[in-house]
Amino acid sequence: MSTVPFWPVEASHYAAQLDFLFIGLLAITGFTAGFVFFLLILFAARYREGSGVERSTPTTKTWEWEVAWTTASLLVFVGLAVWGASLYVTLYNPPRDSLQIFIVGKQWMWKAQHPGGQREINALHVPAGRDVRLVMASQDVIHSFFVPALRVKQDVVPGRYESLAFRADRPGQYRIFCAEYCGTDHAHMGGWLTVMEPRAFAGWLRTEGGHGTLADQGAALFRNYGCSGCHEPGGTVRAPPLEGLYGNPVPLSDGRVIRADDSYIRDSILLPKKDVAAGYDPVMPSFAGQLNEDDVAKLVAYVKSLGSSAPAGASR
Amino acid sequence: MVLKVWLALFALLALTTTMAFVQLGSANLAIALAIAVAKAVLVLWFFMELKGSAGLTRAFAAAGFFWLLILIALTWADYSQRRDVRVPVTISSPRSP
Amino acid sequence: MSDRAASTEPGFQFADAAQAREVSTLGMWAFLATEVLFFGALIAAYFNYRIWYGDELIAAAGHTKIVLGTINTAVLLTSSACMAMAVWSQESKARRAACLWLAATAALGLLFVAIKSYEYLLEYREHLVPALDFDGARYGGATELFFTWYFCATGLHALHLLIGIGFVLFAAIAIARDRLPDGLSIRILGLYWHFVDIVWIFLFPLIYLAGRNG
Amino acid sequence: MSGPPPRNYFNATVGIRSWLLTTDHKRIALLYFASITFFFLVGGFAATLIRFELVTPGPTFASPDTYNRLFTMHGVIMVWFFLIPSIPTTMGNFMIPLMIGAKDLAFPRLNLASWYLFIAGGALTITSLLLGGIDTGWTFYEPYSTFYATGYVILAISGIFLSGFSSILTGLNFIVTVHKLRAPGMTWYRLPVFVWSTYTTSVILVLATPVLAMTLAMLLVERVFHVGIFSPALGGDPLLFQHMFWFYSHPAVYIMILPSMGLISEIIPVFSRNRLFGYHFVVWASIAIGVIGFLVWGHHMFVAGQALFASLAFSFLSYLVAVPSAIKVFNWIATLHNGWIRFSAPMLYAFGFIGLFTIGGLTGLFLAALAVDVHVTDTYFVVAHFHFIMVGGAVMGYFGGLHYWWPKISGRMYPEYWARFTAILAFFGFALTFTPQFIVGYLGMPRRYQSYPPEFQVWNVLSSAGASILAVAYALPVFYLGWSLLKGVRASPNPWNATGLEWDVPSPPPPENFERTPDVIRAPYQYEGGRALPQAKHV
Repeated sequence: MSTVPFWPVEASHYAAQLDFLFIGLLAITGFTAGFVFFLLILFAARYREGSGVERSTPTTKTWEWEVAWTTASLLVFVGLAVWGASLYVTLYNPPRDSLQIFIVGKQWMWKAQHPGGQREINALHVPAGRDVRLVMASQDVIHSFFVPALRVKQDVVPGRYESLAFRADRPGQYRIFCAEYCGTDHAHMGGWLTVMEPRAFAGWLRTEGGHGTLADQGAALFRNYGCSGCHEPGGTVRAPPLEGLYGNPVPLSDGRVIRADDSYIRDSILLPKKDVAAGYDPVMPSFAGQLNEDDVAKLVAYVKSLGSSAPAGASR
Repeated sequence: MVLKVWLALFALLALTTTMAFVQLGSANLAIALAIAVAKAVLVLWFFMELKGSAGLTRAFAAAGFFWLLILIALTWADYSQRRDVRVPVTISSPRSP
Repeated sequence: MSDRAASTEPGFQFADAAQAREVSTLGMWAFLATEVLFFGALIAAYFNYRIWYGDELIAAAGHTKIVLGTINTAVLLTSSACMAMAVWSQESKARRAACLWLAATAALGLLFVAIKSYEYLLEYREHLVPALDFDGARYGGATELFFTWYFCATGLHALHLLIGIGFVLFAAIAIARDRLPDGLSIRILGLYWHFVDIVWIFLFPLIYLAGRNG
Repeated sequence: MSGPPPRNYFNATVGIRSWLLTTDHKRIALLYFASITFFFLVGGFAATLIRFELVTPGPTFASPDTYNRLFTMHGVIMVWFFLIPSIPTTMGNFMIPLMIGAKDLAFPRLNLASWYLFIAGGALTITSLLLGGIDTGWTFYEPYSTFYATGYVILAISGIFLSGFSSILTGLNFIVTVHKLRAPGMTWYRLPVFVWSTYTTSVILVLATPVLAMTLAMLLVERVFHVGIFSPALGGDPLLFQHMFWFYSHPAVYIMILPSMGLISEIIPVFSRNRLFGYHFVVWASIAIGVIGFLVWGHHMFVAGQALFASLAFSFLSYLVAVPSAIKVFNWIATLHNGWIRFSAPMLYAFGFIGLFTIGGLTGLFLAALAVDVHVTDTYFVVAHFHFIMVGGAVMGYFGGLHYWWPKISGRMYPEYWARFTAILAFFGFALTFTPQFIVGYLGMPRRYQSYPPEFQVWNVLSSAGASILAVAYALPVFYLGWSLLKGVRASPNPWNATGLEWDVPSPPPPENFERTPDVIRAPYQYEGGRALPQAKHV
């Protein structure tokens, strides 16, 4: 850190693409600004009051000039808009098989939960060269997960899941910031993103994975919150079976058919009366307020672990 | 003239209330709003005398509604196309001020 | 209190009375444009939540009293007609008629507020008032959201109505004592009153009619 | 020039009552001028404290909470109590009637009411500042400002609510005045560009401020009753607050910059003795900025979780709104061609404006590109961008206009060399303050950070050094303009030999402005070979 940083470090291929766009913008705007300043100084010097330069009569019809510089700036701007948007869209549809990590933003800390059950506070370990999808929720105010080295940022609005996809290519340690003002220690709500070689990452997972996978913790919650009372075969109340639910289409009582992704499962836990499965009456109580964000994530992982193939009967 | 407009407004009120009880799904809102716009135009045109006013006054009257449409249209562009999920927050916000 | 030569009593900057009338009308219309956007922001919020919570909002609106709402709309439309008559009779120098029509307008306005407060009382008994004792378990989040919006919108509208009634009564008394010089201020007051009626014309379907086709 | 001073709006009547109950647009302009100067100094003082705190990575003298209250107060006071009212209420109030040949504004009493609302709003906000300030940021984002923020948020919000109504009344006054009270012969295309841009600003004021009023009212309801239409606990959407807030706040930044653009279009023709290049294009560019300015607010919410479709639409529209600004800059430059340029203080401020505003506008193109915005939003890159436009543009324009019309307002000439020195000092002080912020912004330093990683310290120290120079450059005018009130050379009616109607009346002008309503015969800025052709026919 002895040298003064002038340009942010590039930790991913996306960062390099973005820097290329930034330099393109810099070149275009630099040229325009340079041209404007050059003319300003030239005219100021040439036509200053004392100079004897011959002044031709000012033109009254100016619309050729106007049309010229209007269309020129319009075309350049449209080009820049398309270029910026095309890069932005790649952020929006992450590949399906990306590693999913649940991040919970709470006033002045980031809590991360890996599928294997590993937990981290204000830190995040990810494998290099692999697509990662952060599914983020906030428990109080709006925060924003920001990694300058990856050039990505996503606000985390309470009441909703926000997802952020990236692929870190260069192993190393990069800073994490909270970019949306969230109160007194907004400046201290950050940490380090450690990008590791896949082998080293697997080793780290083993050393950290003390308390069982997310799915196992979900299974424990599934029982002691009484979900198994209805949802397991032979339950007291008729409730839709959860085996083979994840990823498959679910017919709903009002005729719609939606795919059971993790948002649907989270929806059904917290807002059961919203999308009731066809053929069942809406008797399930809502767990909003009893379960916090981490428990819901575990239950979602557990339901996913029940397999998305044909219903396998007994759960693991 | 005022009496005729008043009767027209009452007719529209009766129409919109009866139409509300007809099950037409999403069309109900559209019809109700169309009738509301009709009633508003009646009031604007006759009671507020836009009928006899200069073009400038009509422009002032239209400006407010047009800018409201900008706000509604562009927020619609966001809300109708938002894909991800919205659920009540897991822990309800604390009641402290 | 003006601090200039004798020729500068209020309204000196106008060339003639016609210009003064045009300027006041334009000024009122510009103010009404701000009011359109003031209430419009709430109506835009309603549309956005209607996109998200379509059926829940309809279910929530089911709790509103459509009978009282329809009567109230009729009352307000009639009061608008009375105001139009008042402006017309004041223009044609029928002073007594104008005074009576203004009194009728104010009476109908007060009737509207009375019905509205009775409606609030009913909703209070059903525990539908969010800040006081909203029965969250029975109604759920979206209903509380709808009723928060409902009380903000109708409360603000009622406030505007009360201000309007105040001015109408003041104008009626002024005409009765023959202190009102010309019909200008009655016409301006009429514009404001009709605007408050238009706001209710748009609030009525969003609040009451939405609840019927859930 | 000895003998008793001629009768003017200063000495027509004397005494506090004549000032506090005045309906003369010139006196109300001075009342506003005094109040916004006070707010400018308070906001500026908060800014110097912020820059002083950021000299070291860790806490320098302020705790995180104090720092949060400092930048909130800097934002709130500068936006609502200086930048938005600054040019329309002072130079607009004073000059619009003079430039269109009217005796006064359409609603003089409403104008005074607007000032009292402004003072009431200011008093409420200053009280909330004295009682400890608020730590929500000037944007009052939803869940934090209603459920988690400590401090007198309700007081501050009510203050801004009142100042919003004050700007509605001012805007309303200007619109009706420009429509109805123009002197005979003053057609729309003979209106000076400053009247056009203040007119467009008033249209934005009138159409955008009500939405802010409603948004703040909903915030108040939510903070008082703990239940509101934005609260996530009820399933409400904090982004709805951002939508309605930015629907006002982006047009608000055009409220801040458009009058300054009008001033630059006034100053450049006068000091280059040349016709304004493409008058019609400059006028329609102002109107285009005013209208398209209402369609772009979504670019503040690209990373907030807005729908992809909406973000694409807002990004494209944001690029469209940059085109009229580009047209204006090109036209100003073209006006210099074939002119006789004098480098007096207003012209130096105008050059400073063109330089800094061009950089500010062009960096806006970076922020409108979706992918770049994801990286740089909420960092110091954004802070540098909007300061380049608001401080580099609006404030430089404000000082330029102030010096340009100072002889007309005060009847005295300002000391020329002091003013030129200040203009140059302000330009370089500004550049040193905010250029490093672009660099540290792209490096990823988030905004509103009281303590930052040590590697960013170099740039922050440079920025703080620049800030101290800027503070001096803003303090100097207070002294030498004050001095000029007492000892300045008495100003002639037309010291710059300009063409506007306002230069046909003595300076300072009499209370009723014109003895006889002027008869306008020609468009503004008519300079033939350097000689000014006045707009109105002289009897």
